[in-house]
Amino acid sequence: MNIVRRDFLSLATKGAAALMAVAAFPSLVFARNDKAFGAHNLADAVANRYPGMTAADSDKITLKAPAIAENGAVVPLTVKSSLDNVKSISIFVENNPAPLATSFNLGPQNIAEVSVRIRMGKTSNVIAMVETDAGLFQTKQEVKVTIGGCGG
Amino acid sequence: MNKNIKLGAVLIGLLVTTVSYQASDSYNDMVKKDTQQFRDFFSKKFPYVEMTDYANGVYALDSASREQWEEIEEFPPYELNVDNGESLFNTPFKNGKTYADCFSNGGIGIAQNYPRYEEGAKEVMTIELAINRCRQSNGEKPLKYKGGALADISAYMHYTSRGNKLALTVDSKGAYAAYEAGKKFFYSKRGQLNFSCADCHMALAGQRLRADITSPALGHTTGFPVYRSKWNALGTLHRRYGGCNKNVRAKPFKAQSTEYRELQYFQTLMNNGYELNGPSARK
Amino acid sequence: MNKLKVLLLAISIVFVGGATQAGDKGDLEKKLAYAKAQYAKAEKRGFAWTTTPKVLGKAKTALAKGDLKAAKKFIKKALVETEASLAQADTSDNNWQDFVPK
Amino acid sequence: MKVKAKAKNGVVKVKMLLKHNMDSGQAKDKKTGEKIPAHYITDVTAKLGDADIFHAELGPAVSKNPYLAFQYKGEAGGKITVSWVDNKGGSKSTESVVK
Repeated sequence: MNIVRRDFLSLATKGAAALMAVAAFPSLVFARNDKAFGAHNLADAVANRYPGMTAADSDKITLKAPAIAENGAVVPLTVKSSLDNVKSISIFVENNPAPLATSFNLGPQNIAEVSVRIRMGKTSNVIAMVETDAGLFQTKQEVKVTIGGCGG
Repeated sequence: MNKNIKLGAVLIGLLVTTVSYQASDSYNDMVKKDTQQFRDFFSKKFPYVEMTDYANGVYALDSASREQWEEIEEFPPYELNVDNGESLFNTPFKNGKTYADCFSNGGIGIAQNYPRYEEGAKEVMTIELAINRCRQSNGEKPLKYKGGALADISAYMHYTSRGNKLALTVDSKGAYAAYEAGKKFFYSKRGQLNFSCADCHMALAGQRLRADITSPALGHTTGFPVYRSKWNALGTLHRRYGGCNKNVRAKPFKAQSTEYRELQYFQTLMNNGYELNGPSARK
Repeated sequence: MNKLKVLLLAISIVFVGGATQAGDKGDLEKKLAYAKAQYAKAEKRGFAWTTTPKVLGKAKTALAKGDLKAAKKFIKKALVETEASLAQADTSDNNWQDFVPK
Repeated sequence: MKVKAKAKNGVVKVKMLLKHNMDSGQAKDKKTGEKIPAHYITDVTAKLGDADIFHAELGPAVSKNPYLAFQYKGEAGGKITVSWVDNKGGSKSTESVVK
């Protein structure tokens, strides 16, 4: 698995090197943070994903998430931010077995707006964290997951 | 003499035609009357819901989940199924023929003509059954009816028929009997919970049964096949019927059984005039 | 004397108990077969419940184990269910039109 | 995999649907009762020509057939390459023209 990833990343890095020469964008492709994805509680997941950083609440982040998920298997989420120089956006689901759901690495060419559909085992806070060159910011929302319906 | 016989034959012929025309008109009139009552029920129950919106299933009534649904429909998971269905549809059988050879207009944009009553075989023909009949007549094995390749092919055929209006007719005694059987099924209580289709999807439509709001029966069939989050897959209407029956703890019928085909015939006739909008996403 | 009494009592209990058991078991087997037939009828009419085969299975297991009390309970439950599902079939045949909103 | 990229007012919106089961390692096989081993996409990257324009790291909590969307400053006409790799060495790549 690691070998494969290394191959993939080296390919990606070659691409990135070519790009640097052409467009001078920084590479976005870092090695996936396996430790953060493997963490089993929110604190560990955040500490591994953003070591040494503390997230401050920000109203410049919008997390669009349903109040009640239609189905925990497919919960659509959108995170937007009007903060400057966004480097990454991560989505944590507090009560999932592994809270870090996904992490997006962004560069100056990106608009800080990403969407993803995730799984949620049960009702939980969903936390969107936005990393900028000024620090780490967050907003959260509870998403209720109900089980045991006829499906409409 | 000869002339008289001929005249007589023509007269009888005319008479027979008139009688059978009257009959088929009255079947369609009876169905039309039912359809009107069916719609009146919903327009009285939910006066704020636009008639056309019933094609969107439960989302016509459940505004909270509608937003999530619209978000998923933005790039719905069934698009992968439609693509796969298209390539399956265009892959020739071993004998060199294709699905296109079995259907009118090469199978494109024709889903609104199903289900229909086949006078010869005296049965309701659904598009899924027609797909398998096509395979079998070309020496291929039939596909499973609840999902998989068959649902993908059906999804593609429905996708090419999006926006086409249902305009089914009930033209014979046999067709009307099939319609009546479907109607009877729809209104009959079943299972340990003693619910009929009508109980959940008319009387209790829009209300919460355990965790979920139930969908209105009007518009039920237009969006199928559906990609359900619960299934994590695309499935056919008859898979859904089976699930509904199980929910009320009634032993389900087989997909493409006579019972479910007749139920589909009745339900689809109630949606006459609606545009097909399948495949679609459901919870 | 006391010992004999106890012994006789014990024998009579075993004997009588055994006899009733044998009779009950045969009777219950018949009732179970009847319940199964009723279920088959409901199934044929398209009104079988998913719950009934489970109850019938439990009755069969209890009967095989010799737990007559439990078997009796499950057979009774299965019969109640099959009667109800057959009643649904009758209602459907005779009165379904009543459920159509006018 | 399907990728749709549309330019509007100097912003390109990219939406993608990746075909993958995303087995989380939590679910059990309904027939055998055994746990289905984790098998999921770990990385998704997008390039515009040779330039990196997006990288997502995914965990097994992302839904089956992952849907992702992102945006970048740009115009119509370029070619986007989206690639993914999973934890078992599977990978896929597709190209799409920005419309």
